[in-house]
Amino acid sequence: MSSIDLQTKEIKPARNTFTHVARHIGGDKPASRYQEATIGLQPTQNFHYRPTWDPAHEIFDASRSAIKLADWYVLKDPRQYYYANWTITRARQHEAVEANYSFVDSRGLLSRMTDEVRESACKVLMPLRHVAWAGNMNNTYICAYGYGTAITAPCNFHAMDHLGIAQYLTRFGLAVDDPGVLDAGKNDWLNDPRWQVLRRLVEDTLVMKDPMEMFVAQNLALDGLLYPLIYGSFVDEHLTLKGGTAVAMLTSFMPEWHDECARWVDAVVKACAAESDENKQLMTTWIQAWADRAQAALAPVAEIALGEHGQEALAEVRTTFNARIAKIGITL
Amino acid sequence: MSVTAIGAYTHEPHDTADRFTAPLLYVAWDEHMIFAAPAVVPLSMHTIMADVQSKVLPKLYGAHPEFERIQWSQVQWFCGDRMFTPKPKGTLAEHGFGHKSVLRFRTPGLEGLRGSCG
Amino acid sequence: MDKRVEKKKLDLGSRYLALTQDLQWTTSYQPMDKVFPYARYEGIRVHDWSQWQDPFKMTLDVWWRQQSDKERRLYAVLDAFAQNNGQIGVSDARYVNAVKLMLQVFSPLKYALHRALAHSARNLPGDALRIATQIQASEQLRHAQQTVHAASVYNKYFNGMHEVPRWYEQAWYLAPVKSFADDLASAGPFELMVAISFGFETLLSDTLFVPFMSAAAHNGDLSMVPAGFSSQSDTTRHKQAGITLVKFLLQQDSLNIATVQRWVDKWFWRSFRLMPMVAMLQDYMVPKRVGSWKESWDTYVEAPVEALFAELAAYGLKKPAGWQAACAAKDHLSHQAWNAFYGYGHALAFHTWVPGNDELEWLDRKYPNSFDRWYRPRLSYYAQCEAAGKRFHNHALPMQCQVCQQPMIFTEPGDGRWIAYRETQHEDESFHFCSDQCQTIFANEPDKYVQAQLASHAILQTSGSETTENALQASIADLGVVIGRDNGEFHGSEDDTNFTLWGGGQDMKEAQL
Amino acid sequence: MSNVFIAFQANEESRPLVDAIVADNPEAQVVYSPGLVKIDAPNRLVVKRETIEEIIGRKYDLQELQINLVTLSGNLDEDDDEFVLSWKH
Repeated sequence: MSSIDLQTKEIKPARNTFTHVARHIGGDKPASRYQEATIGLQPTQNFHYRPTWDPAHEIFDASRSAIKLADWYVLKDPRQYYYANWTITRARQHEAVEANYSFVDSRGLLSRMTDEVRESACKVLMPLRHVAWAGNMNNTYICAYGYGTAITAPCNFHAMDHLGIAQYLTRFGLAVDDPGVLDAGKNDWLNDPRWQVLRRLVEDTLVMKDPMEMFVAQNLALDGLLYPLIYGSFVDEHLTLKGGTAVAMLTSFMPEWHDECARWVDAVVKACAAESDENKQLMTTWIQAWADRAQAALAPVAEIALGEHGQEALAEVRTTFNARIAKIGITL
Repeated sequence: MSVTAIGAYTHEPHDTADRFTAPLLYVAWDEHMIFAAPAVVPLSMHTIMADVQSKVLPKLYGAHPEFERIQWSQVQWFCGDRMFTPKPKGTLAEHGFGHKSVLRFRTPGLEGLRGSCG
Repeated sequence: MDKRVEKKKLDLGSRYLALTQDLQWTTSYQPMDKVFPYARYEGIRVHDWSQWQDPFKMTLDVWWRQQSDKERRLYAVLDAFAQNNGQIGVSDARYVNAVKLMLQVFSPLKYALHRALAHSARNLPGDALRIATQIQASEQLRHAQQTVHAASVYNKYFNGMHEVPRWYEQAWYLAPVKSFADDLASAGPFELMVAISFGFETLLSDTLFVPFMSAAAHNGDLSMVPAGFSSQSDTTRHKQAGITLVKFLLQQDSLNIATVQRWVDKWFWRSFRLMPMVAMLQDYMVPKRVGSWKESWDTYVEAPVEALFAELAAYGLKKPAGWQAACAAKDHLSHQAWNAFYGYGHALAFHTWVPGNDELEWLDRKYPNSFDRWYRPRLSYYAQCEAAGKRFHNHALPMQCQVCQQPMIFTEPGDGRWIAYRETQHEDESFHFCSDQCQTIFANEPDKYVQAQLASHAILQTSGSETTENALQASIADLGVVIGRDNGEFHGSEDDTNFTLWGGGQDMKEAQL
Repeated sequence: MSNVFIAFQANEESRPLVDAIVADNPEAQVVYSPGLVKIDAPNRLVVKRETIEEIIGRKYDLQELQINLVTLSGNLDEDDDEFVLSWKH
């Protein structure tokens, strides 16, 4: 045998992926990092102790939700996020935000904005810091008490995203005004009657128990109406026309983020509904109820933002939302 | 003390005697830790000590090179911490054993591989 | 007011406060007690949440930037490792068993921490702490996932890694880890913060992620090492959070002191009872040695913990109740663990072996007080049996501690002769423990620990048989572990022969020449 | 008197950090092991932004040091200019 033969040693893999992953993806074939980092990560049985905070359930317990799925790993994230690619995506988006801040700064765009635009932007955006905070709380809740890593991991990322948004809004406020603007926003959130319907809704979501209903209420119904209304109708259309391009630039993360996440949210709802008529019925009821409530809660906010055109804009947003739901296969 | 919990927090133990085909006896040969931990064996408490010595222990420890050198008359027996003198015809129950008791025996002069308790 | 003045950049501290505080409000449409339903039942009193701040002052923009920077580097290394068949570049295929343990133990453990922290991160009623906890929860998921990714390439070529979730849930020898994780997850939001950030991460996590990782680097593992170091940089923040949290709780109300002390006692010991595996990783499972477990303990546990508690004394906190016993165990821990795992080698999902002669000499040098006296004779005996073609197996079902669920392999503190037995009668039932500390933990919360599903007992309940001879091995086989391929003796195993066939370890050997 | 310590991954990026720490902390002891560089100092150790900037010849944000940080012991106090580890007893 020549020495060259000795060099060519065949290094053959014994398997392409983990057995539990192979079971889910239809056989032993190369699996993605998303699949290997997600499927089967959460333990499902043999829990030693009942939670002291919820002795009626196991630590991880699918019965915390009324949604029933034979396999909770059908709730795939089309973005295929695991921590690394999620955080890399967000860092890239953050670089864009920084670039926008630099641009706005270097061109003096903020100082060219009228007081009216600045005040209007703050009036609408500052109370939303608190809405984003609740989104953070609620998605952390789903991460803690939801079932299966396929839903709980992206909810963790989504919670952090909401916190990022709360901090972006804070930074925006500090960039365009003095720190008192944060207090003013909080004061409106707590006391201005026009924010109270929304605050009531938000506080009601904070005490919900079913993690999947919370997913629908927060991520689909509320955010699904709020983001298009605020960052579409108000910031991108209304403020931009009035010379508030800087506001759009400094909040560009939010609409981009919402578009991205909507695909995931829809996939989750669709997969739940596809499993059974019972699930579909539940989803339909939840979406209907929470979207109606969210729309009603956003009505006075739309008025703060868009004045007399507020209701029209909100109605348009709702029509688009209903079309989105129809695409999932749910008729309201 | 009781568990600090948000509501009532009491649970059945998982290993009461009724859940096994026979009560559980823990068995250990002191100073012989190639058998790293005491063994769990389901064993009727009516088993007599002579059978424990001649049937149960050889199965568990017969592989040890010192086992055949044991002088059974010299062996010290313990039920938990309590030393006792076994009656060959006496049952485990009669010697105070019950579900989840520990039976230990010590063999003076035999202290494991090269005296290492191995 | 003129809003057009140029704004000065906020300093780090002010920026952190502005971005972190005051997002929360006192709810009025729903009572605060419903929004934070778990804030009170543990009896912790907090009067002013603003007194707690993240020592690293982390905000999300900075976090995303930093973490993505770490991840880009890490995954570039993992990609390169996979592309270049890095798995055959490790020192020796025995090393891969360390990767198996990392995957079997630490990925699930980190995952459990992730979910448990999410529970705290939703329920702690202070903004700053909750945010730091959320970041921590997220990073624990990072660590769980990157451990899987780092092991992924090894899994393709080596056995003992292919079905970890089932093994973690049910394998008898992983029960101490699962019971630890379940204990955490069933605790309230305050206790589990003290448990994770302080008990586990502050007091003990360095031993695994610093000296062991350094040893792994020495063995050519360019996959797990960057993941380990990278994750420990996150943990450094968690540790600081843990220390400041404990101080904060102690300062907020003197009535908290007794509770925090009890948690510190409990979770130090619970964490310490995970250390046998870490200890044997370092002393037995890395073929090329850097330092011993005992040295790691001295450098990364004993010295910093003594320093830390000298400071905490002013806050009314004493060293954990098990501190002396834990320090006394440093001469014995790794040897007792490897001795047990070697004996139960037919019922694991990794390989075991008797160290080579030069390794035995190394162990003797590192453990002059204990190795030759107690442990070398056992290893020599195993080697002798093996040479005679009759590898030693311990077929017995092990008696386990009711609390930590470790097999009862531990001797009395500082001694190598007598196995420690502790027993408690509770409601006419006997319960057994490996140590004073586990017995105390039980005494404090018996209704929690009577629930434990001890693996040896569960095996007897399901098999229902009176013969226990092969029960332990059968229980592992039921979980998809292939007997002899995934476990048993390393020498002559498929891992061993493949590695040799692939020319594995050559680079290392050449480098040494 | 107890030691504080800080450890970094041993790589090119850590080198100026280690140099800066040694320059600013005369009592610091540097210990190298595979993949790792650990620096011990009695009671207190300071990392100064200015010193690092002098060494690398560019602006430096102290939060960057977390990229290669592996572990530390001691209480941390951080602002824009200094990253200080200390024991207070």
